[in-house]
Amino acid sequence: MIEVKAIQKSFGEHHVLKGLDLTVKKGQVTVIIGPSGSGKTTLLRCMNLLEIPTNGTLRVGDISLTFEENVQPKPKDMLALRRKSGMVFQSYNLFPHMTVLQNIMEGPVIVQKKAKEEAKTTALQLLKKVGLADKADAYPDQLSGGQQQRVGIARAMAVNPEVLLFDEPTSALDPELVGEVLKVMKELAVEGMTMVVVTHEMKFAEEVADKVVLLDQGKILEQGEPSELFNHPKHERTRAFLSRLINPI
Amino acid sequence: MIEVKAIQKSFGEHHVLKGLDLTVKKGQVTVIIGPSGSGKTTLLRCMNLLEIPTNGTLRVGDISLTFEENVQPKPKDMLALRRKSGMVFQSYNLFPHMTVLQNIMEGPVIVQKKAKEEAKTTALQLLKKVGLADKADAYPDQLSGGQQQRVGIARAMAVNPEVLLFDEPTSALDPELVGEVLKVMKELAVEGMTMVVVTHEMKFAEEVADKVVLLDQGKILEQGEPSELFNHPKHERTRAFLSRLINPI
Amino acid sequence: MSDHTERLYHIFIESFLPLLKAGVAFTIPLTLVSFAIGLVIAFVTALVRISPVGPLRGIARFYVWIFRGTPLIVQLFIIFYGLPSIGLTLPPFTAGVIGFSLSVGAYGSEIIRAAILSISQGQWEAAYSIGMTKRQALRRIIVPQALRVSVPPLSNSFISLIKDTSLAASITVTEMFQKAQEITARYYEPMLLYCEVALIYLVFSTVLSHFQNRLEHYFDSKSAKKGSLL
Amino acid sequence: MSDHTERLYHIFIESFLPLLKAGVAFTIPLTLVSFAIGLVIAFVTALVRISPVGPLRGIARFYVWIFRGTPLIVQLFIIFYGLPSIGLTLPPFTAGVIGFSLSVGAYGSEIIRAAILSISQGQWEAAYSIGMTKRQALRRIIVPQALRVSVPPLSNSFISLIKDTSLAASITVTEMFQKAQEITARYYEPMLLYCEVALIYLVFSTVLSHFQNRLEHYFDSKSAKKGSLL
Amino acid sequence: GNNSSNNADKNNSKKQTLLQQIKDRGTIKIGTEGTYAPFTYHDKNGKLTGFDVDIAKEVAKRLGVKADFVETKWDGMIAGLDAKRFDAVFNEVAATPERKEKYDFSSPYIVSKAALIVRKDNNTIKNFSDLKGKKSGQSMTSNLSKIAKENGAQIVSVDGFNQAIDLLKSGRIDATVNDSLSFLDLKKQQPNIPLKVVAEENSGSASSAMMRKGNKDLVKAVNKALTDMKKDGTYLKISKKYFNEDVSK
Ligand SMILES: Nc1ncnc2c1ncn2[C@@H]1O[C@H](COP(=O)(O)OP(=O)(O)OP(=O)(O)O)[C@@H](O)[C@H]1O
Ligand SMILES: Nc1ncnc2c1ncn2[C@@H]1O[C@H](COP(=O)(O)OP(=O)(O)OP(=O)(O)O)[C@@H](O)[C@H]1O
Ligand SMILES: [Mg+2]
Ligand SMILES: [Mg+2]
Repeated sequence: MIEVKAIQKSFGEHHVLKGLDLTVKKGQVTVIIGPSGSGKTTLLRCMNLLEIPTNGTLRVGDISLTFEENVQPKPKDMLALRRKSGMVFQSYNLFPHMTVLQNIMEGPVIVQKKAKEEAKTTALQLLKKVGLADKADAYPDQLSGGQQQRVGIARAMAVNPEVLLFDEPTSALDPELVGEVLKVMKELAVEGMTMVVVTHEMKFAEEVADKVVLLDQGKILEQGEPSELFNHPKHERTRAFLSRLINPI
Repeated sequence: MIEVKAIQKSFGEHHVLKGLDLTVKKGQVTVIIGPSGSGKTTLLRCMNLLEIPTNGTLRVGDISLTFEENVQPKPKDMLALRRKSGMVFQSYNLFPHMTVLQNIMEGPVIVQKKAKEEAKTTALQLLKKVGLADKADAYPDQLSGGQQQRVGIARAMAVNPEVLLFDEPTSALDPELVGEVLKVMKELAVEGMTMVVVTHEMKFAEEVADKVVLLDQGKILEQGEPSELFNHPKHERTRAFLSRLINPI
Repeated sequence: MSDHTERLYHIFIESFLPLLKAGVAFTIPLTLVSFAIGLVIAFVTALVRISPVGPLRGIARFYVWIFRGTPLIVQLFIIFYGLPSIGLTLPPFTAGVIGFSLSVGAYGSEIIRAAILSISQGQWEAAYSIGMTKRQALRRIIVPQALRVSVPPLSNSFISLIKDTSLAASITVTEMFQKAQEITARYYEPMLLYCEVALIYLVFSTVLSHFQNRLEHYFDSKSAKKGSLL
Repeated sequence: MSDHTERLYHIFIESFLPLLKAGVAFTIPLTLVSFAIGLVIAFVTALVRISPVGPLRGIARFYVWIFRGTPLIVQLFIIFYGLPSIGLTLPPFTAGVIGFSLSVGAYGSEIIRAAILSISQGQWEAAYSIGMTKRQALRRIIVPQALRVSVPPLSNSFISLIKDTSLAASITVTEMFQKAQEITARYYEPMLLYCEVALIYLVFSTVLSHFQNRLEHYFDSKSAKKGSLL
Repeated sequence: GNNSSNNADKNNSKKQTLLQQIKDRGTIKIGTEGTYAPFTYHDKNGKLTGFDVDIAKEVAKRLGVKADFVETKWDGMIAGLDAKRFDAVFNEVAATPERKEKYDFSSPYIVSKAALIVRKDNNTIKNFSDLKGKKSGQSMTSNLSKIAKENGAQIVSVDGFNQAIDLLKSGRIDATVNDSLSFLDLKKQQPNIPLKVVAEENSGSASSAMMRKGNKDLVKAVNKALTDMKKDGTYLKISKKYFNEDVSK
């Protein structure tokens, strides 16, 4: 589904991703963990071309692009690649001037030029799926964080992406609202959605992930099945990071 | 140290705190937990008079104030009561136009009219205590969230409050940065600081709290020692809440 | 003294209708048309200034620099008296509309540019992430939000414009202020006429500010209500 | 034609110094002094308008309403020619400063008020939580941040003011624009003189905008640098 | 320094006539536009000069005082007279019946001819009667517009002489009925200007000094000064200086 090959990304002098290879298989859930600043967000954004990699090759579905330093890829190619994936943001980023329903219909209607009626039907189905059928006409600011994030997921799914990317989708949420979002994500996984998730919810990783990837300083330090990685980490740094996460004080 | 008696608080029609009694003893750490919207923040803000209770009596140290509906307490009394406590905010709320050192010196110099030199010495000691001696001249935006929150704690302590109030001090932080803040808070507790902490960090509550209070719908549902409350909750709702927190999916 | 008062009273009454007429026939249309066109110019200029096309951006910057930096009356003068020398003779009202629109466009573009830049990066990213092009993101997501932000400063400009249209007198548009001066020239009572005309301006701006409030409420009703901030 | 060009050239050169002199002697001091005082008025008015004292707030609102709603020239007229009738005869420059300051105060108060309201509630709470009074919170925490926010819109006002000072001609101050008209009356070359004076205004506003940028950078250097937003 | 004497003015206004006040303070304050050549304008060195200015100076001399000129725009000139900021206005003001309701006027000190000015290439307008249906630029503040109106012209309202000339040059109007003396001065400045006078009318207007009502002695004194200077040839000298002819009739 996704193939990241030798991807590098620099911000000016700052070398953030230092040549990364990653394969995400269709229908699988990949969880990315790692210390703050290790490049998790940058990697995810590169997959959706919100950041343009400095070097390397990226394939999503049947579209592939190769990046070179100082060469701006064609907007058309970027758009095509980006449309293969959907993104769910840490801070939801819903459109505040639109109702929940309008938020979800925006992609199908404006980008995919679907008929309004059709888009509405799909949108309502998605809303039902994330448990918010009754909130179609609310504005984002009238919703709790957990509800907003579920709308965010529905919006991302509305354009039928082949893969969904999540950047710490629950970290801005009240602890009790985390559950409702993770539940929706788990259901998507069960239904066979391909997903890449940056998260620190270890329970979710353990139960749902097919693969856990530990990023450190712009490189993949270790990857594997969750049970393996959590219980038998190969690197000392993996162990240290995990223990800090599980036992903060 | 703090005595909250029959405190009520309404926002317009919305009755948020419905007659609360709470006693916080000197040198003790009280942790408040409860579902979102149950009134935890409101209770804490009432203790610091950022919200004025609608009814009831509040005593902090040797100052006591009684509130009545539609009677605005005297600003002087409010100020005196407020100065007994310090507040640490979820979103840090550092002053962005001042350096770390200036943030901490602001209270002593402007409010308490201390000499600048004296205030500076104390501020530097506090910075050392929270492990940020080298960041004195940085601006808040140049710090990580965990560092900002530690500055927030130092700022609150700089005015020598008799009690420190924390409103979810770590919930805006990256999971890995939570530890550094909790560590500072634990040290304060060990040194005998009186603290009231709204948090969902169960590990912290278990290890550090003298008392855990569970708020639900503007009332205290249950309170007691952490081991007792966590392991033998009296109410079904306490149990449900705790399990949702510990096992989100 | 009572004679004098009576004279003033008569002049006031006699001039009220002509003034109001001039206001309704010239001041208001000039203001509304110029502001509407000016907004479009402001908008396009703002977009050009945040676009990646270097030369266009340079032109837009130059335009804003010139039109903010020089007096409006000079701009009107050049448009009305200067352009005929290159063969372009515009009617007074048209020349006025062009001058005022360009001025509103220059000041307004700064306001709109700031408003667009104030919309969080996250909104752009969300728009891109559902596959929008830059143009779609601007049109559907960024601009509608930016407009809300720019209502108060733009209405400051608007209220200024109502009064600035009096400069049109120098290009032979007999708007309200010019009318007041004509009447003054007959009776030699400038203070009275000025106060009278000020009163009418005050009514105009009050009515128009009222629409501003309505507009703000309209936008606000389309999203969250903010709590009191103090 | 070449004769004509030469004539224009001569007039241009000859009038440059007198224009510049009038600019430096009247336009610039009038602008700077009025703006400085206007800022103070704007500031106080903004504070009153967000204060809980009802009657004062009403007065402030009334003031803003009147001074935004009526033409500046009428305000100047009343101050200079109207006040003598109640025994207050002000010198021209003083009257000008008062009129312009009050106008800047009215528009500016709206800007500053919006800026103060834009500072997050959390900053007030943090200030209160370390024991500050409302006054201390305003002075030390809120206002310094609000000032930064209001630099761009205030500088819009400032640039407008430079040119608005030409209205002072009606109250016997021979500022730059009036000087240009004097020279025009001698040579009958309005277009040339207007362009010349526009050029000088342009230089003034460019120099003064430069200070605005410096000011913004100064404020920005006191806190975080924001990344590019597009 | 046009205000240094205001206090004296106020203190004495009850007891003394204006003429006495003027004599006491030693200056007569005169309002004038300073932008209307050759009547009131600035010479090469920036000094205020012109026919009206010289007449006013001579009048002052004969009153035994100094002339203190205050320059302002036309509207300010009138308001200034009302506000007692000036004692008299010398600015080519015609004593119309409406104005006489409010002000006192001296006897006329200049009679100007009305000139019909058109572009050089215009051969259709040869006489005032040819104005019928043509666009004529007229200042509403002058009574020359009456002549144009009476001859059936379509009036375009202008600010003053200069603007009328601009409009004429740029072909926006067909003609202007204006002061023949102003046109002479214009011709002197711009000998090549493509405009010509096709007709003159002797019934041109007379201009007088304008003063506040109720100061009979001042009007009398001014009139006497005017009569005297006509008698002793001073007037003719001034008249010749600016117009090379006697403009008193
Ligand atoms: N737009 C940018 N310009 C410059 N540097 C950037 C930019 N975005 C990210 N960086 C830098 O790249 C590094 C990696 O950032 P990234 O956000 O990918 O980390 P992360 O692993 O997601 O961290 P976190 O857990 O805090 O979200 C950081 O040092 C960050 O400062
Ligand atoms: N200023 C206010 N005006 C009106 N309602 C308010 C205000 N502040 C809080 N509330 C309401 O009071 C209730 C309790 O809010 P509070 O913030 O105290 O809850 P909380 O327990 O801190 O929740 P959370 O865990 O989400 O922080 C909520 O229903 C909230 O909407
Ligand atoms: Mg990240
Ligand atoms: Mg809370």
